[in-house]
Amino acid sequence: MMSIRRVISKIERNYIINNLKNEERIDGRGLWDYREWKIKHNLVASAEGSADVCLGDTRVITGLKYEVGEPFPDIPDEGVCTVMAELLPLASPLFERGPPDEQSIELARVVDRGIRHADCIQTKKLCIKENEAVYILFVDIYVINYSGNLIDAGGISALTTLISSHIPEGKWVDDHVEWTGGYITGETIVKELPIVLTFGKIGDIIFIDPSLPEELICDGKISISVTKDKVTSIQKSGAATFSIDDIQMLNKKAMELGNLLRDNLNLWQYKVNIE
Amino acid sequence: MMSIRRVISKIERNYIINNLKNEERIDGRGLWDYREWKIKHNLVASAEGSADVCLGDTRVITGLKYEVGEPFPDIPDEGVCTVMAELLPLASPLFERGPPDEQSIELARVVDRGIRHADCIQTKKLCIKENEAVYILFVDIYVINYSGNLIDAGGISALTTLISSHIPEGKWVDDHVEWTGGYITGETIVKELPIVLTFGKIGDIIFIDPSLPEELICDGKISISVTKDKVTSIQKSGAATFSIDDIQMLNKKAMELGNLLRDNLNLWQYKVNIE
Amino acid sequence: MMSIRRVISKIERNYIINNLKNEERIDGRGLWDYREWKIKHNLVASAEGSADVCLGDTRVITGLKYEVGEPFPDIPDEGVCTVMAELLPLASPLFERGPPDEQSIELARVVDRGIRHADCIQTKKLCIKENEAVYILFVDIYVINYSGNLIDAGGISALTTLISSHIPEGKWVDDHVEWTGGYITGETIVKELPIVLTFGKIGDIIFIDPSLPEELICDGKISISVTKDKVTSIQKSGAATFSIDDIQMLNKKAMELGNLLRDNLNLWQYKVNIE
Amino acid sequence: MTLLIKDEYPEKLFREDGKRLDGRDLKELRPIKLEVGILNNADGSAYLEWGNNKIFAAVYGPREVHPHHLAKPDKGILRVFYRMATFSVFERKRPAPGRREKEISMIITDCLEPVLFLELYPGTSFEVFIDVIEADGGTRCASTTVAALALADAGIPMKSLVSSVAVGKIDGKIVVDLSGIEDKAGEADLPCAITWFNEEISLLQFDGDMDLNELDTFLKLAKDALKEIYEMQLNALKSKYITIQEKYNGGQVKQ
Amino acid sequence: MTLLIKDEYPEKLFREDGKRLDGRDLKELRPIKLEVGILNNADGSAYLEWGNNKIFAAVYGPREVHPHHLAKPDKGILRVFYRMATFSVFERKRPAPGRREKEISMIITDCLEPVLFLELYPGTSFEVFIDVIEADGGTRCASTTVAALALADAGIPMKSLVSSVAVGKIDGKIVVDLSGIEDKAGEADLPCAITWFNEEISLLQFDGDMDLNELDTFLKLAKDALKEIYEMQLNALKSKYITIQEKYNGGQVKQ
Amino acid sequence: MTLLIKDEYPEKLFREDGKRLDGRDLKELRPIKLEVGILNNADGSAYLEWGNNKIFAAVYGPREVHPHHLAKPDKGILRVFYRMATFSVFERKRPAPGRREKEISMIITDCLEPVLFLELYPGTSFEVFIDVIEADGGTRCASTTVAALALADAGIPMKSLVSSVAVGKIDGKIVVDLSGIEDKAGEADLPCAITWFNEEISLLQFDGDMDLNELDTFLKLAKDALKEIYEMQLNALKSKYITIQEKYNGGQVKQ
Repeated sequence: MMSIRRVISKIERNYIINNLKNEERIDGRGLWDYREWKIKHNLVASAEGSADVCLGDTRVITGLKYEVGEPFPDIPDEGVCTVMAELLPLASPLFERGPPDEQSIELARVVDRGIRHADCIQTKKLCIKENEAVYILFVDIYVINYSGNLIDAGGISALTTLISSHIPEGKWVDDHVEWTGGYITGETIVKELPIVLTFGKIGDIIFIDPSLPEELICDGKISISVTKDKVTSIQKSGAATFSIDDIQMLNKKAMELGNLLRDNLNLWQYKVNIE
Repeated sequence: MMSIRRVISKIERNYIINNLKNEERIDGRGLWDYREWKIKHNLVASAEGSADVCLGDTRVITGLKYEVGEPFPDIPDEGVCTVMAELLPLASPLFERGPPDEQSIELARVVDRGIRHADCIQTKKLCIKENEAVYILFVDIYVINYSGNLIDAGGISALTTLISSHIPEGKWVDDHVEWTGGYITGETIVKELPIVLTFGKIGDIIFIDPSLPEELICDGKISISVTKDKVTSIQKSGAATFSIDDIQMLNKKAMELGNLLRDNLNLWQYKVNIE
Repeated sequence: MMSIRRVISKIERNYIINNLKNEERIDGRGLWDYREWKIKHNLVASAEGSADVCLGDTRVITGLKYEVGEPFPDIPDEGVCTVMAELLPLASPLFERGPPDEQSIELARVVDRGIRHADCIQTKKLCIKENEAVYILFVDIYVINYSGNLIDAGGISALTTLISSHIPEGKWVDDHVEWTGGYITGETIVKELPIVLTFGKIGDIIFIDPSLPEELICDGKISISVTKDKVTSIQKSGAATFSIDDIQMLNKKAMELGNLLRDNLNLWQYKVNIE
Repeated sequence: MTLLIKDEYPEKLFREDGKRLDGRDLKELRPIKLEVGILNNADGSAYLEWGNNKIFAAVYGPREVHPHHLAKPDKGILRVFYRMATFSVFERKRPAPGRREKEISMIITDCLEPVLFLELYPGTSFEVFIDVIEADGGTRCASTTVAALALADAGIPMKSLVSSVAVGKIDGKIVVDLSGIEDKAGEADLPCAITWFNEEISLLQFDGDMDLNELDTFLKLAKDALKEIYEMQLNALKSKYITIQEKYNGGQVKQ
Repeated sequence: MTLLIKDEYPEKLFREDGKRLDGRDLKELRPIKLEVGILNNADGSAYLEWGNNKIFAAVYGPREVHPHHLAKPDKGILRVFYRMATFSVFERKRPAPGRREKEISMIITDCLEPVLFLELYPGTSFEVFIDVIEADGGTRCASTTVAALALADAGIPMKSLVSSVAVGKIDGKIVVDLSGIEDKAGEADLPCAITWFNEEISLLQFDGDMDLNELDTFLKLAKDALKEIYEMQLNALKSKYITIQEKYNGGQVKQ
Repeated sequence: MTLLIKDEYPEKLFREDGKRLDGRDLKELRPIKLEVGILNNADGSAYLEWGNNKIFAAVYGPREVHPHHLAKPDKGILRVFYRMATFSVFERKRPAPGRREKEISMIITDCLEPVLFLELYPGTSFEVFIDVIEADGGTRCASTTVAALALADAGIPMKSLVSSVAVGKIDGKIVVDLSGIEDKAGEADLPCAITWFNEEISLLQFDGDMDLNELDTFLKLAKDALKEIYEMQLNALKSKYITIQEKYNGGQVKQ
């Protein structure tokens, strides 16, 4: 285990940077390579959808719960999906107990926005009866082990959870909801598969999927969510700045690598069939 | 006043332990003797039931309030009773201001469970109209002076409060509650009288009703709630361990001493008669 | 800028006190003079009433929002008006972030009570339908720059906000509120114009409208709300004591100076006309 | 025992014989019972019953300040924590302390501070905990009165005691010591407190609608009532010392 | 996959063949899977599946105490933080830790502390984080069992392991290791834990309605089940060391 | 004065003459008014009106860090607290700061930090308080712009100013500086900020649905608008110094 308690030493820092200058990473990856992905789905029986996602040593478990509630008045025929994230203190000595801090808020928001603006969730399919009853989905992300790049792991985790979801189907009878015995599954709920990709910047060098030591010394990051042919969300964080050329290059890179990752992970394999 | 601000000194500690080895207590009691009980009932006119209970220098005031609310869907014909406890900073320099800490949560929970599982409160009598309206009782315990063994004092205090209770009687008319002008009293609400008895353990010695200095040095405690012939609740706390033989002995002891205390205190005398 | 970070020095303190003994203030005012008032109204388009009030360097911005809700059961035909105050950390190095502290609670309460007990707000005009729907007004006071005497500035600010208010008019149709397209304005809502006046006491000397250095060294304050011929609220704060004669004198002074200020400020000019 | 089911107020606050609903005359105080030294963990304590008000007060100090940053290098600080039990009022109060409790705590702090010599205790705090078990009008006055006794019981040097009472107007008449019902159904309420060392007012609040003459009358009436309360406080302190004295003699029997 | 839409309980908890609903005999444990050392940031960690319970435990320590004032000059402190994921139960749990989670944290602390030598670590803390990903009856026992493994994995000196299980009564029969449904629909539940160094009970809770004989039977049954669990814990620790050993040999290949 | 009773959006965001609803051309900014040095307690301050946005910013620092444990031994820290008044939006905002406010605070912190020399101020903090009195689309950009001015007004060494604006797409057309209505009813929104010392992007957020070419156009448009804003910021700073200069000369009249 690499100690993440001490401040990364100057020597280590220089080692990382020198490697990057040669377009190499300390774990042997190239600048545009992800660490290994491992995905398990539907592992939590009490959730209506779940995923256990590892990206290298980063591990995130996500579950979905639902409630039936009244729709917002301005979108009377659409359900709602909210994303919450918690950085469990179990996952790293860097995480503290207590109410959600900036880092967990950022994780939840970036994942949420990646999903929300990408025509990913068919919110109209989450309507039971206009003006009366819609599904409210809670996608809750728990970080189990922290080893850098929570956002990309969280994004895949949330998406897998939604794809694996299976929510009891309700219909509106008289003035209340009755259960049909059937299920609404991820196949119905999810349309687009937006991928969020995070790039780190150290000095002038930009690279994908920062590992923990890279993340601890990087000047800033940028997360870009992409569908097949569109960028749906961008979020810069940290004290780095990016030239406009860099941003254009990264948008292109995100699209390219996003399509590659979408193909490789083949997330639709995690949908659940209920007879 | 015994100073409870300083850590109990080694000398004092040894004095307590040496006495216990001779089956004596520093206040002259035997191992299985309670301190003196003093009970006043129905002292708070703004409460629908109240008790002021002293156990030695420990003093606890409890009051009952009620609301009318909807029943839980899975028990549509039963009312609800909740227990809250607050360790007032006025009661001891050991108590701090702020939200309920572990000790007050434990006090409330142990008293609550003692009552809940003993067929003590006739929750069906707290139903005004099935599915529509039930009484919600709040039994709120305030510690006024802390001198050890809050749980047993809290238990008797809660029980006396319930016995002394007098709640306006409602009936269901059309679609709302109307007051009949009568009262539902403790006689109707309370059936069994469960007694909670707390034993301390210091080294190998076990004794009932720890006084403050005993409580401060004891390795652990065990609280046992009993009705006439049944054990209804057990809670071990603190870092002591108990042999299975000890536990069997204590269950028996609790039953025996519980019956004795129930007879001596004669709590039914505190019921309220309203014409 | 006078530094309010350091404790006011002995020398400065003596300077202030010696001036006061000669019935003079360090800023050249007499004992019973206010600093200059500047008032802007209706500056916030998102609010249904607003005011930007300066009293010397003290600056307070207040806005009004409304909701429609159910009336309290004991006043089924009256609306509700609540006052909140926040001392923004931007306004002074003396203000800390976090939940409302004692000073902001006091500001809100004193302003609120000044309004509430003076027949100022015509709460019956805030009723849309008895037992069903009333307006709930939120008068929220933000301190933008703190230079002493927030209460008087807050009072004028709240009053100007109410006078400038314009709330969509609702009527009860069948079982819900419909908007008529008209507005209820301050002219309808506000009747009396209560003025709150705050006096500081340093040693034996009493004076109106403490500036910041005076407020920081004063022993105590007294705030008196007055209508044309009545005292409607008094609040003493701080560790000063006042003789009964002082209080009688101050009540008279408040009435006198309150009438003067009411005339000078001519707050009705800030009402809003909507065709 | 009378139990109101709704928190309703009577239409009239005077009986046909001109007395108040609880049988009192205009200037008559409710029955007051004071005890000092009743809690043995505190450095000082007192208990009060005033009409149906039932209030405990305890004092701890001088002691270390928590949290530290509140400590002042040049003087001690006084902190008052006024709390009401959930069952002390008609509608169950929420357990967490509310704004009203914080405000009253501050007012009582301001009222008691003038009688203490805080400059003698730099870096420390005195904490006064006031717990209202039953509330029936005038709790802030009753709390101030009982807290002053608890401070005295703690042996803390004081310039004088503090006494407190409310005067008010009900059905157009000025009365002393409003009960809970009178407070809620009346027109005006003026709680005040006096620091006896200088005979000045150290707590003053008023909500109502009063002209200057009426307010003058209020203050005069208040002063008379405050004197009565002061006597009771002194008696409570004396009887404690008499009790102690008796106990002490009891220890030295038959010399 | 079965999904209950309402959180309903069956009327009978035994099948016609006398087995429990999940096919178990009266004294049969649910399947248990234990792994140690699965989280690489923690000083020690373990993962457990017990029936449908899925629980992670991680240990950090000895380390500095935050906040400082909790530190004790004469001994280390043990802090346990038991938390449930929002989706670990049928009705979504609110994200913030509730009273129940705090209570269970305290109970597990009391249960584990006897096996540690805290007096050797003055001024420091051991923190045990327990996160329940899925809950299915007996989470406090399962949590205790997995937390003890995480402590052992951290290499912290211990007097012995701790094992925990619940015994209960359902449909009038005494059974071992209540499942979630049995816990909710049954009559009584007695979670307990044993510290093996002295073979004494270090966690004991009970809610139900039991006479003395029945309780004795409970405790005897519990002891047998605890022995089974202890074996599994020892095996989990052994297989980790076997794995490490293999890895190490792997590093020294073909010498 | 127009008052919407519901927070409704128009169907079309362009007028028949091709102008935007508020009469602007595609690339036209709303009216912007900037003032510096308007709050005399702060070390630096600025006020902005941008369309209907009304925002105050104040800077305190370098000063001691509260709470202490946030201080860093090797550099100063920048803390930004973005808050909205309850009445700044159509539906009354709850008084306590929400998640959105915390998130925007963090984003502005990240955006401003690159222009500061924090390594020169170890152990201290700069605190920027941003209070939105009225919000009308683009508050994070407007807040960044006004906060940069407040930092400059405080005389804190900076590598350059920071300017910020949003570009977006409404009814299929790319426009500069979205108003509140355009933001809510439009298709895409890209707030960004530039640090002029290196002409790089220090704030970038985007939500929408855009192909790569469109995004390039966005960024180009943004850069032009940012230049305009930069000029206004420089003028605001100049006019303050002109004012000071005039005041100073005023003190030395007729030499």
